[in-house]
Amino acid sequence: MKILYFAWLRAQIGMAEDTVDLPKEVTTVDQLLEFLISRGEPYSSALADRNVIRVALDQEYVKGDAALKDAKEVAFFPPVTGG
Amino acid sequence: MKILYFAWLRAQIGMAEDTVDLPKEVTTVDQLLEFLISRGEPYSSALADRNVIRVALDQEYVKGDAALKDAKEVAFFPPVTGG
Amino acid sequence: MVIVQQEIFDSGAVIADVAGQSTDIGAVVSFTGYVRDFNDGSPVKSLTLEHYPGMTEKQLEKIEQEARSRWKLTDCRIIHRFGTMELGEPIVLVVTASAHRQDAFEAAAFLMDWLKTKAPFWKLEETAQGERNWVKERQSDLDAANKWKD
Amino acid sequence: MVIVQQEIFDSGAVIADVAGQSTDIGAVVSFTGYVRDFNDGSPVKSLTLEHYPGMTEKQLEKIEQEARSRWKLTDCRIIHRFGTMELGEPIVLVVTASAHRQDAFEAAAFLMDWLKTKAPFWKLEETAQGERNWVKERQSDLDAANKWKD
Repeated sequence: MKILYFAWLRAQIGMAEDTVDLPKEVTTVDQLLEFLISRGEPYSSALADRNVIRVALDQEYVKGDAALKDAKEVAFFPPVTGG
Repeated sequence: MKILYFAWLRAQIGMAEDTVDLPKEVTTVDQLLEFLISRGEPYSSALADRNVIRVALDQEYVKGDAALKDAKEVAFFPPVTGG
Repeated sequence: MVIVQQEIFDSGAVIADVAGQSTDIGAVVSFTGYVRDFNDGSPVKSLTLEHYPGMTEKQLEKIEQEARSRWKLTDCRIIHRFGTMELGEPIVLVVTASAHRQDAFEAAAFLMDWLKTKAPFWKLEETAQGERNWVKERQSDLDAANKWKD
Repeated sequence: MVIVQQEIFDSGAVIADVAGQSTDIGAVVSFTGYVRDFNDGSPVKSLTLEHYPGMTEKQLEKIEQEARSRWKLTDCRIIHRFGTMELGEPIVLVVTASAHRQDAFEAAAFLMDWLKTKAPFWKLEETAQGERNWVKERQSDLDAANKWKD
């Protein structure tokens, strides 16, 4: 699965894009976050505060309990500040 | 005293500007309107409906009970429709 | 700043002028009103605006001061035309500038609501059939202006 | 219509284009957001906007459709830039056109409130001292967006 990071999440993790093979027990967004955190630094620090992480699945906003299903692309990013 | 008329009031009365010598019992805006109406047509028709007549004394909006006092210019006009 | 003029104006040039003045402006809101091809269902060919020279400027300046006292504005421009205008021509422009967008938006809406109900202008419409009708006051405009009263 | 671009834009040209399309437009409202010289008290030298290509366009188009479903709009334009911008440069433009001014005003305010809280852009400020700080979400923006919820 393709994972994208933006803004300070991208800067802290040190990459904009990653591809991971998901273990089959990882089926929701929150489980994916836990899985990434379990890999240690830099994920464990960058993704530690769940309150400031927004998620999009295939470019649509979703909550943590959303099923990853057949999504091609998941993105993690801080609250947006455009406009 | 100088009297100005605008929009359909001007059109109905047939002039944009008039000067009248006020009898001394005419001291308020409403008394001036009554005095003008008492002069007959075209004033009596044009000024008949008090609800659609707005008044400015020296270019400031006033109500019917406003004192004419030393005002130089009184204007009668319909509700405004600019913007 | 208030301008009452017969000539056509360019909203974009005014916005650029307002925005170019300083770098503490975060938000510029503009409202431009145009001559529409119909009003209350009748097709309109042209529009003539009569006004009360002297009182117009006085009232617009008061309205501008009122907006500046209610909101934090970096700049505020009001241009209102008089005379005869063709379909699609601009009639009125309000531009407000502020550090924050809410001030700019609210001040512009306030100014337009007050212009509609307090500025001494009167619209005379000429229809395609050559009829000339004085535009009537709208209850919706009075309601809009009333909501700004304390 | 939604445009996401790096290049600078001209608000006046967009307004003229929108207004010139038809004679049933009575009101055009524009909002232009600019790079300000300070934010939360720190002096800013330049601003870089990162965005999420693809999702940005998708979200902006959804926001435009939502505005068109809530208000009667003759036209609606959203331009949002990304990349690095100098002080005073425009960042975002919203233009709404309608027969009546309330629709144009409300739709423009709505679009800006949603852009601030839903469009996937992130601002990175560079201060005069060379520090680079990611701009923080504002509670006032969230409150503004929440008031449009049914």
